[in-house]
Amino acid sequence: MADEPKPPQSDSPKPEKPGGASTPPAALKPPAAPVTPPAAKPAPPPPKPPPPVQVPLDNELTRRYREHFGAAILDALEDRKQPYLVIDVANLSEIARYSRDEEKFDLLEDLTDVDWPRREKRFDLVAILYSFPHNTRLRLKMAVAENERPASLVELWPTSNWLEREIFDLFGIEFAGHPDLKRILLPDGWQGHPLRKDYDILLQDSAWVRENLGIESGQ
Amino acid sequence: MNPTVLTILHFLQTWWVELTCGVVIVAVVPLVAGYVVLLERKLMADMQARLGPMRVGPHGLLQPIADAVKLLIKEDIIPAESDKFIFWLAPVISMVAALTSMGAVAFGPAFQVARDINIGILFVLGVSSLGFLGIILGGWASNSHYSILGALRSTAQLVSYETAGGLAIISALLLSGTLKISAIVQAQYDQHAWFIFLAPVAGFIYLVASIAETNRAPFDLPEAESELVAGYMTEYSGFRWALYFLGEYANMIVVGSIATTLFLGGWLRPFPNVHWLNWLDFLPAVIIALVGVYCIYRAGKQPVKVQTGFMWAVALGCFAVAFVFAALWLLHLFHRFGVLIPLNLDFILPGLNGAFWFLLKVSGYIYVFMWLRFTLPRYRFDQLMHLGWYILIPLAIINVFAVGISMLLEANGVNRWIGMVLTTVLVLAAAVFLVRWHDQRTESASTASLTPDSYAG
Amino acid sequence: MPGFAKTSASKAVSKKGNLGNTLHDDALQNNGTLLGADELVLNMGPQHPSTHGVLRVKLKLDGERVRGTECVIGYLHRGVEKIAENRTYQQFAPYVDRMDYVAAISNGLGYCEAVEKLLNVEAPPRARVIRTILTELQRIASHLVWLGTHALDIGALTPLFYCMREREEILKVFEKYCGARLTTHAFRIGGLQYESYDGFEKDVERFCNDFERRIQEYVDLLTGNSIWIGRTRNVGVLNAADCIALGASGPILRAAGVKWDLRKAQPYASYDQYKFEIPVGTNGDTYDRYMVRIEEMRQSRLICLQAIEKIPEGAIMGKVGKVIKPPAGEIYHSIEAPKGILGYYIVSDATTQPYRVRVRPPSFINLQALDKMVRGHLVADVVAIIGTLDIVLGEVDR
Amino acid sequence: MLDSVLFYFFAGVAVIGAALVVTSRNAIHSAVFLITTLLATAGIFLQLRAEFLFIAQIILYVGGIMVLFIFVIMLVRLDVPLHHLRFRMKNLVVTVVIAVLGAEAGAIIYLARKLPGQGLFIQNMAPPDKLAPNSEKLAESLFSGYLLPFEIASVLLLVAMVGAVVMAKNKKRTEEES
Repeated sequence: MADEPKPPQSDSPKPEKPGGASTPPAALKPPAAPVTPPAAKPAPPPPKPPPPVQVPLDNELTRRYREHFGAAILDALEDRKQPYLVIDVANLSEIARYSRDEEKFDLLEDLTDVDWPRREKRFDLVAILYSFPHNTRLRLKMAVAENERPASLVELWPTSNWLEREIFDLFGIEFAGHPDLKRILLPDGWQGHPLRKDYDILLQDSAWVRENLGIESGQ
Repeated sequence: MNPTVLTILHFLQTWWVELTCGVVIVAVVPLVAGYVVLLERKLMADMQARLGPMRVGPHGLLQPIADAVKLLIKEDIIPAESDKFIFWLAPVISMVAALTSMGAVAFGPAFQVARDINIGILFVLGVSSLGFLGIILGGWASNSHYSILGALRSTAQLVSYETAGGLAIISALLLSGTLKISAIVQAQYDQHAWFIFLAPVAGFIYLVASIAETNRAPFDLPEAESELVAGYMTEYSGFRWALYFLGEYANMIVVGSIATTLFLGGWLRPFPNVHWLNWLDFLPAVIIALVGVYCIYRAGKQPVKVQTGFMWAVALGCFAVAFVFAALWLLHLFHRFGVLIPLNLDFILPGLNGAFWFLLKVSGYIYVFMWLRFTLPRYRFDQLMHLGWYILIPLAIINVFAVGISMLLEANGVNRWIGMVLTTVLVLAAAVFLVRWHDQRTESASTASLTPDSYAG
Repeated sequence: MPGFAKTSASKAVSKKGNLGNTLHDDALQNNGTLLGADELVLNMGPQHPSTHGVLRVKLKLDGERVRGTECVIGYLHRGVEKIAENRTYQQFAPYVDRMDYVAAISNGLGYCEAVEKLLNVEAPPRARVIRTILTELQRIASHLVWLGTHALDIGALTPLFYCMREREEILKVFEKYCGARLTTHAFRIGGLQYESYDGFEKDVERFCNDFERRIQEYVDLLTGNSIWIGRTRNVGVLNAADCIALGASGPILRAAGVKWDLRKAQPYASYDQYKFEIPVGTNGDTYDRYMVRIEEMRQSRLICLQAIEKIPEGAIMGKVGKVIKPPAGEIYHSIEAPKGILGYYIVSDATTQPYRVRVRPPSFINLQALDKMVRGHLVADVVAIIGTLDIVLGEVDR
Repeated sequence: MLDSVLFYFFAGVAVIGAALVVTSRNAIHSAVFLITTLLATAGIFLQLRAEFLFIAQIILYVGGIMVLFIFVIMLVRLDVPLHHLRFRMKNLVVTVVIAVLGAEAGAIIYLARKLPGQGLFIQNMAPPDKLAPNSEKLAESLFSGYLLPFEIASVLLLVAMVGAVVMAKNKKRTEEES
């Protein structure tokens, strides 16, 4: 535990800048971070080339992770000076345990999800870890298919209990080994998962609303 | 004349004071309770940097009436699954008990319903404690978890604190040697001291116990709104709720009266035996007249005509009352100058004066209640029980012994005040010891992460 | 008298389930004993005076002792994260004010800074200092609301009104600055929309000078009060390890003895320019959390005083276009909101609307610690512990 | 006249209340009727100018014991087990009890018929306002003439109280151990 505040420093760890100036073309990006938006919004060509926002990362930390987990670390990237690892969801619990115990990322700051419906594995599960001793953050990012059941992190971090319930509620990802996986923000009998991209903002479970609230529409 | 009418007239002639007092208690106490509520809200507002009720009447003076009307015309809701008979009965019990117990309270040397009742103080205590039946039954009949928890807390609290309060009263009774209310006051006159000075610890214990018995903060757990919504009153509304409420405030007046009678010298004015302070007898008239003068002073500053008129009315009322109070003095003056007025008011006027002092002391006592309520946070239930059983009850028992010892010392020729100070110091030392011991106990209990059972005892 | 007979007879037939029955039938079925211990399930909320909004807690009680809890939340769920995906970056900014509505400015700061990071721009120094001042005032206001309601929950009526009196002064400053008091939308992406008004520094300074005395009033009323100590010491203890495991942050974490504050650890706005202390507790109980928050108000006051001394001149808006279209990518930015770590995870797909906005709400995550904190305590402590968590249901449910 | 009106009122309330206590099915209602009966009895005591008995009745029975009764009834549902415990020979037992009680009452009335001013009709009742206040006398007799029985009774109660506390403590301890 950080007894003393770390001296002020910038928001991210000090990873070595990638030595080569060779910025990879956007097309080479891993599937985890597609640059072409799946939504049907063709990005108009920007006036000047956008800054290279995602660059491969190769520092001590990522090397250690690669050493330990080899192929399970699919990629290590840095986006706006914030590092993240793209990992295989099958190895989630081992990597999380290693992060907590060996790398001292002792706080699971957040666990959330992003929906990319056009992708083969449509969900990006994102765990944001913070290390009190090193005052650094690390994101673990993993692609999850619609019927895949990632391992629950409740054993490691009790805080992920409600976070996983929220993801289950709003995205419909089931976590294997969660003690009490049920809806948290929406009522128990609700149909659908609102934060999926195919759930329109005007859509709602009208049957539920009619039945339980006695009104035609909640809008 | 018809013999029946004669009998009735004779009856009225003998009992008119008692009857008037009874009518006053039944008719006026609810109104007084309403104004006690207004006063409480005003005091609370003053302590909390705001104004309080200002809308109904000048400075909200008609607020209690508006509240009463609102409560009367409110829909009367009886929960579907409740026990309707008990639900109906419970608030009535509370109210009736509080008002009946007032019957034996002496509001001055002349004003008392049950005047020569030999066990007056016991009657007041016993009957006022019947009000708890209303609380328990009401909590049970509402068929709601909050209500029943409130009722359970209330019962446990009553059982605990009546013991301590009763033992504190015994200290005062030892000093007075009688249970008759007028005799208790007379004893304080004869002994040249209010009993609060002869048994200060007992007075303090009674203060704490009476706050707990009337469910006032910081002991207002049966109706703690942040925990149990409204406790036993949760399911009550409208006039039934008002009955509970009035019962509660009437109870405050009752415990204030008991404390005044036992510890604060009843209707005696300050220093009743010191003759050069006899001018204090005119103080009631002067004070009331001053209130009237203040009303006139404020009347000019009222923004609305109606309010100015109201202030004038209040002022005139004050002057009228002051005149009645001053009548004794004026009568004496007239006597001195040879004007004889064929009115024998010697009986009534000391009574009025006494009633003034009595009510002043009761108000002071209730003011302390309110002051504590706005200042202190609320106890937790186990802390309340611990305070009652581990500290107050042992202390009250010790205090009974101490008062007895000081009386023995006095009987054996030791100066009374020396004996009193000695025993009080001993009792206070015992109190310090008890508090220390209890603190250590709870400390060790909480480190063992198992706090003792809250209903222990 | 005849009424008695009638009612009792009809009652004998019609009375089925009064409370006693419902309580004790279970016991009879379970262990067949008359005096068997039963568990009572008490439903607190969503309409309850001290759940601070529409929180519903199911308490499993043994007597008055809590054996377990379950929080039911979502009554105020408005789908803020979904709304974000259908608004432009600027359009979404007012929505964040509606999450933690007693600390709207902090929410706005977090969001604006996150989007600025996503755009790779920085607000100019003047804007950052003014942001800091307003955010610290907001922290004081938020803590004042907490203190007042927490004290009220524990039965002290009066501090609430004193706290509201001081908060009023802060809200007046907000109103003068941006016209709104509660949901202010005070900041814009890239800086500020409004210059500080004339006399802004003077107002803040006057408030800060008065405030030291005011804090002393609360301290006099509560800190040494033995009932207050009795109600809060050793109540709802959460040690440092539990805090971190449960993700509890902010004053809760600091009360457990962890000297950690994002304003120091990873400074944002202009916090690196000011000197202030991080107050910490030792036991992690309710009393420590109270002390930490009181001290935080003092420190916030010091920050404000330092900041108004030198507000740099210059522009208040950075180089941000009318249309905000961040390059594709993602950002996570978190600030130290009054209630704990407030994080924004924003994914951009290079359009004018965010692809995904995730808010890490401190109240939501802190609330999760409730179960751990109340077990074994009494019902009255549940109220105290909900109060000490300082939750805002608008943020819990979003 | 007023005295007999009051007496018959109190006595009637007491009898009706007592009847309702045994006939009402709901334990809480029984308790309420019992309170009514006790209060009516207290009223009779007061009429007899036994003011200490009157207040003792109110404080101890109504204010103390009945509050505890209701407390227990609220916590422990008595109706349910009582239905199970209905015993078979109740008619026989009831008949025997009524017969014995009736015989006793008859015998008392018969034996008292010769005493002056007693018996079925009350004659020569002492004028109530002539009776001296008797709380002091009660205290005197309790603390002088009947001191030993009084002390024995109080010690007995103390033992009972200690016993109850010990039993409760033991139960708690075994629960904690298990």
